[in-house]
Amino acid sequence: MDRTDLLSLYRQMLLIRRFEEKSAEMYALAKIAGFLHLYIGEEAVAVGTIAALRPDDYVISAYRDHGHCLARGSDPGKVMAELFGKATGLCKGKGGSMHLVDAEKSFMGGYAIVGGHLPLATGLAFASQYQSLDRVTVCFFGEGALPSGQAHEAFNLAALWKLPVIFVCENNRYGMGTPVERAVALYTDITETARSYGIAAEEMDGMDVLAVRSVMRRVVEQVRATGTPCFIEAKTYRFMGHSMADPAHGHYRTKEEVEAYRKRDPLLVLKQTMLDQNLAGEADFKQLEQEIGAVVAASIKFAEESPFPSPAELHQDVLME
Amino acid sequence: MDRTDLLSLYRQMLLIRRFEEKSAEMYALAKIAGFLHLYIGEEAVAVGTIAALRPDDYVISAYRDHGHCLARGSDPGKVMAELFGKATGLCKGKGGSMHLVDAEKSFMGGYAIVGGHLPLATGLAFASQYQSLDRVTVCFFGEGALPSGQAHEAFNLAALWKLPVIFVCENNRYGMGTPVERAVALYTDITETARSYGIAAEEMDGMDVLAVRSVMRRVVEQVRATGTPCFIEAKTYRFMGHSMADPAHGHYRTKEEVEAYRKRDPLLVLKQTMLDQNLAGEADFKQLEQEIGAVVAASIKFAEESPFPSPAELHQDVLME
Amino acid sequence: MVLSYREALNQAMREEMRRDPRVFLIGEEVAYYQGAFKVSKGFIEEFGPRRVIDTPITEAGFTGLAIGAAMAGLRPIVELMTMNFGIVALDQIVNNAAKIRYMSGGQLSVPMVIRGPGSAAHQLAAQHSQSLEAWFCHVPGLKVIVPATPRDAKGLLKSAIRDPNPVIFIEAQLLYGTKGEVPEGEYTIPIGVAEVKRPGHAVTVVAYSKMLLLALEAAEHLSREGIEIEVIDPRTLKPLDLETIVTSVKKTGRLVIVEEGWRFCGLGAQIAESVYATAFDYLDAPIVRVTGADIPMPYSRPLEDAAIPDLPRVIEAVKSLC
Amino acid sequence: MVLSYREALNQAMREEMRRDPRVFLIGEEVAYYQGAFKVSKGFIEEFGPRRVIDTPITEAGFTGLAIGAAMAGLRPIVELMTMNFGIVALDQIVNNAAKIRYMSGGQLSVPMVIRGPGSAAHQLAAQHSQSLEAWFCHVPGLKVIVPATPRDAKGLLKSAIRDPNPVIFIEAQLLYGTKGEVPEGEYTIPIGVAEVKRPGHAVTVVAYSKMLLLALEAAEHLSREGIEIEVIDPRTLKPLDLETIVTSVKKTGRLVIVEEGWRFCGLGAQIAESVYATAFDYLDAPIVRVTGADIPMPYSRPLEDAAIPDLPRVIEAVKSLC
Ligand SMILES: Cc1ncc(C[n+]2csc(CCOP(=O)(O)OP(=O)(O)O)c2C)c(N)n1
Ligand SMILES: Cc1ncc(C[n+]2csc(CCOP(=O)(O)OP(=O)(O)O)c2C)c(N)n1
Ligand SMILES: [Mg+2]
Ligand SMILES: [Mg+2]
Repeated sequence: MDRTDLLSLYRQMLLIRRFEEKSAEMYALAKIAGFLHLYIGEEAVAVGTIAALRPDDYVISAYRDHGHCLARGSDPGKVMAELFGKATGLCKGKGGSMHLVDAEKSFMGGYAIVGGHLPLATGLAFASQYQSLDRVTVCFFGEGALPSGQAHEAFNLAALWKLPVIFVCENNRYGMGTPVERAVALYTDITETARSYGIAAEEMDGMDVLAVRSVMRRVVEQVRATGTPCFIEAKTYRFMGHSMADPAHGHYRTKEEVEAYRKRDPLLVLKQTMLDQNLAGEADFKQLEQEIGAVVAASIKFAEESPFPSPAELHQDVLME
Repeated sequence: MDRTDLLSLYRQMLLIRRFEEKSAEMYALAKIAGFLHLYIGEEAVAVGTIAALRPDDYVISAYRDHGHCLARGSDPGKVMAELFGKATGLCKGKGGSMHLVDAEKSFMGGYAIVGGHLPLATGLAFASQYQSLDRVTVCFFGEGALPSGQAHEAFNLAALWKLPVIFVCENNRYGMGTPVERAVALYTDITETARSYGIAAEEMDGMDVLAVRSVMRRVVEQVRATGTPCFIEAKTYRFMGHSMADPAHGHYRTKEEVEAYRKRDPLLVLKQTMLDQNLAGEADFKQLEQEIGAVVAASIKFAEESPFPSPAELHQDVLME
Repeated sequence: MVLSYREALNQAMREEMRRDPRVFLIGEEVAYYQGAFKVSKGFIEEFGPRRVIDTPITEAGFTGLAIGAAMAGLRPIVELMTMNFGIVALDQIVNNAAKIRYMSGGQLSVPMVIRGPGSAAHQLAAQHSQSLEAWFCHVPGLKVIVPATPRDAKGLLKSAIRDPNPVIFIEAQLLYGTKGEVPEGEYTIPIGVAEVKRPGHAVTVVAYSKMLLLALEAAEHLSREGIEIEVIDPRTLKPLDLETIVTSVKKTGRLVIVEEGWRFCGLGAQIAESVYATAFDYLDAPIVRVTGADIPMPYSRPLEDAAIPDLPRVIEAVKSLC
Repeated sequence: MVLSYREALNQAMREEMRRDPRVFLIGEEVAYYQGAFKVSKGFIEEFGPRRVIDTPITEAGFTGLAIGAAMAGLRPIVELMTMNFGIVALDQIVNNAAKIRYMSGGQLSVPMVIRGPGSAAHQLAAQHSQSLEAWFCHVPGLKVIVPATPRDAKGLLKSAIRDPNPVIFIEAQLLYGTKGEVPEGEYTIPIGVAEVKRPGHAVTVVAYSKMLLLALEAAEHLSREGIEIEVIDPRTLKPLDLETIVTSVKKTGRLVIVEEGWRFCGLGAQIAESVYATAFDYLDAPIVRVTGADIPMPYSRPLEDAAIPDLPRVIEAVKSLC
């Protein structure tokens, strides 16, 4: 294991964590509004998965998309500005938290209709196949999307046409307040869903970024080589409420459950590994905290100081000339 | 095996066969218009399945619904009048071939959006559960509906809430001109679809009415007793084109294939069994032909002589007062 | 008594569920979560999981299920977490709920209510801020109700639940917390009857749902300037009570229609066309529409504000006719 | 040369697929079956299965796939076997195709065409006979084209395929066999430009798709009685070429709009409202709409006939204004 490598993974997860904690604060201050869904607790899935990708591979996500966008390398300032609804935001303030897009980073967007972006993912993969490019597409979605019809239509097309798409189901055990066992009939093994389409499927520990990356490296290589789809269930957990409108614990789960999962906090897990293996010391983490603190502070400053879009923007970007 | 019993099954299948042959003629004469999808070749599925039901069990189907409606015991005259668009039709001429409904016979309709009636079926079953009735619901649909999102949402709900519904997938190997292997990713075992929801599933020979009935008796009993859903793949074949607009063989399948399946014509299969077992002789079948011929002729006469709906009907039945 | 819009809806459903055992509530998070917007607060406790049913995120599936249940004699209330999600259930709503009675020649019927919040809240962005009433109104076989006040919400929801037809009942997230006087005891408000919310003679303003509050606010402002507008709330969009609107227009000779949805092919186009066709000779000037902008809703607050009708624009529209 | 509407569409797609390797055709039965209505006849032979793609019956899935492919730089043509099936793909069309450009602040775009037959054919009954153009027109971010003649069909389909935006292109089953003169060689027709199909001065009649043929037939009849109507085909419904319509109305002072779809919140309401707002003072009488009946389409022929605008009704509408 390589110190620089692991520190870099930690750094990415830390960025997401601190960025989102700050966005929650900004939400409380009404600098950010609308729906804000935090990814806190699930960072290892985005970071580990995206670390296994090439820059030209496509990534697409649902509305809980800050983590994927930041892991893809988007500028935190532009992301924060987007949450602030500023003209300098990734999407000029038009998309907001649920609809981050960074085309330059091949981050093809966050989408807010549950299940609705899985067909888009098959289309991105289809395009790679059509263009004879060996790009893969990674599609993140929650386990709550699993029963949705659009997800199934996408699975069937991906399998039928052997499209190079990896479906990463972030099973954080809840869709809003509904536990997976009250939403998904065969919740004990959701990978069966994919297998019923003949799609190779496996699960992974979504709290361990190294485990995630190692599974994903293998899977990405395989999908890139064979051009056939794959389904991964990432077992994870969200530490915060569903959105800012939802109290952190909610009545649908116990404090004990949340606390138990917090012991497997992906940041803690990686830190412990590094400490155990003497790859880093507390000073390193302190320094990272400072560094990331500065990045996040700068993103806030950038967002704060940026102008709102001008009224003339209202009718721009509806249609292309 | 009981002669009367088998003759009755034969009679029902023969009724569907001759009724539909006659409707094809009437279509050629422009007495019937729109889409007309014949069930010829698949009669054993409807007749065998419905023979296993109680009169108060719900039956619901897609647009290829004449067989199910007639097997449910609807008056052939009213069915034919519906195809003619007459006021005396089952639905006063408003529904037509694809939308037969006979509420008195618990035949809850034919529906023409592929996949769209599977959720309705779960609702009928839900009502039985809610009302603490031990009715079961049988839902017929083609294998072409299997990949549709609405079908999957229905499977999940049925399994999750343990609804007394039997999904009978009539796998006639084609959805219009598309063979199942180009539509369903895991076409080699479509019952896997149901199993991925934890739904008990099995296949049956859909060309043998006795086999169908015996499977369905067991399944219906089980669903009635346990209240949990079931999925049955009926392996069958349509002898005619997809609809009257489609030539009988089409370019998508060979004459040889059709001929091979015709050797397993459900009418032939049952007839042969009866002949082999000396349960009936040629004279019996001749007599049935005459009887059914008269029934079908009477249905045509009734349809012919019935009036078209009056213009005042146009705005009736949109809303209930 | 004074109730919030949310409480009024809660009472309406509660009373009807007590009254009729065939009525049940189904939707995402309606049971244990008490409703995404807490409209069904206390229901799971009172009625239990048989009649208050949480669903997976499969709107087509559970809306279709509810339609099937209605065909079998039950009286479902489907809560869509927001009306936006009606799009994925639209096949069920349009092809089944709205048509089954007709296609069956009157043999079957589909008594049900599909309800939930429509229109924009604050900065929910393009996929969560739609006003889709014009779509629903276009479809024969549906009734469409858009109450603006707690009183109307309660009375109309009770009527909708008792109605033997499929009814689309569109609320608004930003209305849930608003308060108003609601009659004590049992009452219903008939579907298809508009109400003059404020009498006047200068200009008729038709506005519904959230936009009614805007129109009433505008009326206050204008009144201070001596302009007395007549504010009409259709309350039901389909069937539309054209008579009440036309009666007013015959008096005022001028009409402003305020709607939050997209302008092109929006509800206001139909209301205007109907009024023109019925009262052409009474109109002193063309009808003025104040509508949402014809764009996907932007997230950014100043842009969102610019995309939705506001007080200055309503006032300006009225004044342009005076 | 004289081509059928079907052949014109076939040529348009064929020429564009030859011209631009990014263009592909996807839909149910478009390849080996040659299209449910044979519009893509010969395509699989010429372009092969990579570019002519049969799909399972999953409109949401493959429409979404096409949108994703467009986001990645391809130029899909999605054939919906009939526009009715667009309902199950509506979430993709409205929430993704129409909004992705805006939501991404212009970073992504969705150049694609979604085409297929709309409106009633003969006795296809309620679920297969819908005219949904008003719905599509309501949605910002979409263009909507409804050609009535082979020439327009070819020229506009080529423009649609080249357009960098999502375009809904609505054909009609009963038009596929109709014939007309089509220019030799390469040509396109600009989106958003109406055409006066027959000049006149008595009454302006706006009609599109199948209804245009009806209007032209009515014009012949009326001409024999000395009434010369001006028939305008908007060809594109969104963006609507209001100017051409208003210019005509300013001349004739009278307008009839013929549309096959449901009346309430139909396209004609918007066209009428726009004309009233722009040319109120030029109108000598209220605009008359001839529309489909507000009912699910009945199967029975006489009922179906009664539900769709026909020659007598169009003639009567014109005469009511003379
Ligand atoms: C079609 C649709 N229905 C309902 C919603 C409302 N909604 C937003 S997120 C959510 C829960 C999704 O849970 P899951 O897929 O597990 O993702 P998670 O939030 O856990 O990341 C719901 C019901 C929606 N956005 N889209
Ligand atoms: C949503 C939808 N898409 C397309 C169609 C057109 N269509 C009607 S039947 C059919 C084939 C269905 O095949 P299958 O389900 O196998 O039933 P079968 O006709 O073989 O009985 C198609 C594509 C439709 N009716 N609904
Ligand atoms: Mg989840
Ligand atoms: Mg089939």
